Amino acid sequence: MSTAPFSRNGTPPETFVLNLGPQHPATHGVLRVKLTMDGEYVMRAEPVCGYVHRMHEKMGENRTWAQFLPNTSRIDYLSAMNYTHAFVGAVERGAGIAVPPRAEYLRVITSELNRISSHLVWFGAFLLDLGGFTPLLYAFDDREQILDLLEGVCGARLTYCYYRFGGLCNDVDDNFIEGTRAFVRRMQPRFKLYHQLVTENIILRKRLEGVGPITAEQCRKYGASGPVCRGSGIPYDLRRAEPYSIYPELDFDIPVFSEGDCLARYLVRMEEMRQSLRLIEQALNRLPDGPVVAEKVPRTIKMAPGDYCFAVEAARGRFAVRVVSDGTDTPYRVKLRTPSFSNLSLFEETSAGMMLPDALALMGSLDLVIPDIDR
Amino acid sequence: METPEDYSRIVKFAKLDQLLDLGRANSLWPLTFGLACCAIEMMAAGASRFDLSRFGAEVFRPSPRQADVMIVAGTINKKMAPAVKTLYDQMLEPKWVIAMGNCAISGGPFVYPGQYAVVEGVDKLFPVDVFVPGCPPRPEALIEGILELEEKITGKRRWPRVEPQ
Amino acid sequence: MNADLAALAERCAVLFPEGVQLIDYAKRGFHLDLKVDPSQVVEAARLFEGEGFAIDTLTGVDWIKEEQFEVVYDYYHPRHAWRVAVRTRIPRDNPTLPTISPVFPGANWHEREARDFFGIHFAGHPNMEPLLLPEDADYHPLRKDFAA
Amino acid sequence: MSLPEPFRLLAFLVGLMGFVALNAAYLVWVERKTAGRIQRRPGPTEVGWAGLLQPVADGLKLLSKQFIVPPGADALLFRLAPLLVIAPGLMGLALMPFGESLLALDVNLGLLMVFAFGSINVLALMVGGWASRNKYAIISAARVVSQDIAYEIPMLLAALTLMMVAGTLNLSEIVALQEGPFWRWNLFRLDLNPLMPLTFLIFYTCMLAETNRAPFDMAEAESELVAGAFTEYAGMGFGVFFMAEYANIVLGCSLMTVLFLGGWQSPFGAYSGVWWFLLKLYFLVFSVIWVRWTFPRTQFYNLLNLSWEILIPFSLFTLILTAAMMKVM
Repeated sequence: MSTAPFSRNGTPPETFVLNLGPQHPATHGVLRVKLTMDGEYVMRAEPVCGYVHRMHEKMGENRTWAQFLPNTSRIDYLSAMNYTHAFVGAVERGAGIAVPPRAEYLRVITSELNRISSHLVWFGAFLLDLGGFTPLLYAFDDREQILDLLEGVCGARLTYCYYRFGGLCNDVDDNFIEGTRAFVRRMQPRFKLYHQLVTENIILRKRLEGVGPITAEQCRKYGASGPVCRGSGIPYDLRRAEPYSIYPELDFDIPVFSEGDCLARYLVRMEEMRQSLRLIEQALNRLPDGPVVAEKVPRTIKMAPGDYCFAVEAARGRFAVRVVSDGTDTPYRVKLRTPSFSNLSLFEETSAGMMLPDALALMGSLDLVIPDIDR
Repeated sequence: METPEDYSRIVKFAKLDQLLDLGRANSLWPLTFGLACCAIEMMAAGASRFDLSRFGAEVFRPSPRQADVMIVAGTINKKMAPAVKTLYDQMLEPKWVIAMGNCAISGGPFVYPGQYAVVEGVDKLFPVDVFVPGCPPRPEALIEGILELEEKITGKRRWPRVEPQ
Repeated sequence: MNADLAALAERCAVLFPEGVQLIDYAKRGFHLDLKVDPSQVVEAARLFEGEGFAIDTLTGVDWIKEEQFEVVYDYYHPRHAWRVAVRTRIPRDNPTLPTISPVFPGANWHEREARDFFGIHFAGHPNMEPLLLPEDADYHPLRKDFAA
Repeated sequence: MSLPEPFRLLAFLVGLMGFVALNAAYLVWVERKTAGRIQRRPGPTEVGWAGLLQPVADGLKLLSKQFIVPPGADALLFRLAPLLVIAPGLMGLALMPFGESLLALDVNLGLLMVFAFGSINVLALMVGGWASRNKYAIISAARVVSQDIAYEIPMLLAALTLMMVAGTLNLSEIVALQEGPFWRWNLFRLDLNPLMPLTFLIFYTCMLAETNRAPFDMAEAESELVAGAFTEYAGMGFGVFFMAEYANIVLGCSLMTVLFLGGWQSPFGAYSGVWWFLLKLYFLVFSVIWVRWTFPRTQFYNLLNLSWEILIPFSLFTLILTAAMMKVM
């Protein structure tokens, strides 16, 4: 593990500022990190964000409830289903709309499919940062199958706008169900392949073990959630901690590792993908028949004044929508609590004293999506 | 840094220019410059299913000096605009720009009266050669955009154009 | 579970006589609602930090009719999965609040974001520059009276 | 075909220049095709039959690209670096015995000269990185220096064991000594050095590190240092660095073929000739490409520890072991 920067016999180390600029292969987006470096060691990393701030919260205030739906899938385009689920859940909780059971099951199936596709993109991008080019292509192969399934259902590959208040926009047909079952069968051996190829690779283990330790205390102090806090020993998963939709009825376990280094976060996400497959299988077996949308959903949503929260376990962590309504048909304030914002905020403290490659491995293990930070 | 004005207007070698254009068209090295959702579709275009490497375009060069085409994939923010302009200036002649996705073409879904952060269209910053509409456009659309750019460079279309019925 | 929650509510009621409410999670999405005076914000943060809560987010709401900003601090407890919302109201003309970043370093960025969008100044904050808006931005977009 | 002395050498050098240029172009094609096959995608297919014209297209584009010296860069050194990079590869290959008579310079100290030229590569990359006045290039220049020094020593020690086994530094004599069927090759001469395959592996690892390839590509670490030492190079400047990388790979692999796999000797004693040399050479080059697309990048201090704590002691041990075995024999 890299030691803290050594100052040569008392003289302060001469540092220079390296700009991990808005355009850099390792940031996977437009995040700028001002690194004050002493040679190869990072003395202080100061992330500067806002380069892809897209005014989602401002748009929430001058759009009606239904018009804001497309925005929700463009905040974090890798787990768009979970994000739409949070906004739709908050409005349903506020307006008191019940959701038929078939819609709830289909929401869980599509959300878990989306979580797997998001983890696959993370898997490819993370190994790209560590220098391995090939796993990205294998991960994208599997991901293309998920995208085909979801595209068959709602027509979009990335920014699905599939959920509506009170249910879904259309029902699934049979080849979605067969396709998902076939996908689940095909995906099981793929994890063995990934583990043989990547996890047991000695070069990778040396790159990840003990690198970028994040303590449980830091996670609590910075509000980090998702695989980042589960990699540091906090078993906090919203599907268990604050159950929503039909997650209490399905049995799956939450992978928690207590080492808190990059390897722990890597293993948490790999294990989570396997759990998601189990979830999809159970939800498919118990898929009830019946309507997909609640009967009487008012054209314009009217909500009692006050604020309502709904939180969802997205691929990157806890995504919560706080909706403040003043009774009119447009929300008074839409607050989007995104996981990458808090996960990145602890990067400054944890990356002090690390070498540049380690710091980039740590940033890769935080699985950041930059528009998710800037909103 | 002012790029020198183009000498080729004065001296013309017909056959050589065509040969050079053919060489340039078939080895367009894109700049890794993903801003938002379209970047994921650009990576999918580079992946195995919609393979960009068939056209010799899969070498994604991170440094603007070695890239030929800048694929602007995502939303250009007012805070990001000077950085994008500097990147464009750092790229070397002959260079091209593909504006991928509605955000790069016209600001896309983030244009409404009173918006304060998005530059409405990358062609406000520098000239754009090919527009690839879609939010995000499918990887095939990006490949069609690259074929369009190749036709613009060489004047000949590689595959027959598919006319929508 | 409710017993410990009720005990926590009592402890808060002792310190903050103004308004402690137990909320039905299914209806509103959080368990405990606490109205606090702007000066007691750091005290509330220290109380919840001692209990083992984690900072979740900081929401600003611009009530332009009542000429007030409402700032809501969200805390959640990783073990017991409780969720607490601490609310304060500050006048709109010179909105200042004491910073809680010494207690929760995570709030540092949330406060900078609130300053960006609403112009709320957090006294004692380490570096109060804009986080999401350009460095020289002097406008506050999420105020109701913001014209582009 | 015995031309008078200066013309024979000139013909050889021109031939070598063509060999290196052709190699660089079509090794890029092989690399992109193998990478495609490993990653389940076809690789360049549209340009010419199965992409065979792709290197020509790349070359034309790089040639016709604008070449600028970035402002504030050290103009003289900036232009000198590409020359410094390509020259050692060429001169090293000039000493390589491709075939019985296909040898440009038959020099008694051939092995020593190849290593002398090999070490210029470090200087060239450092000059290139320093001259382009770009923070990423300077970091990568510093990395290149420490990495290549760390891996020069075990390589030399391994070559020393070979020199003791062969008894001469003249490359064509080394090849001549490995006459006869393949168990006569140095690689299988366990009687002289029971750990010969280990020396082969050490030499292979050091060759990978010397040419900044595969798990040791710290200099041109794409995802960390943007484009490493040649971030600021464009057009043909970058093209020459690219060509030099492949020239160094061919030089390293041909050196290993000569030292370990018996140069142009055929495995079953008869019909030995230059084609055997090229066959072994391209098998090793293919393995270098194959390694690149399977392994992630090693950690920098693990890379240095691997050399200082593992490779150097092992190569010293094999050196002493060979000396002892030769004493006893």
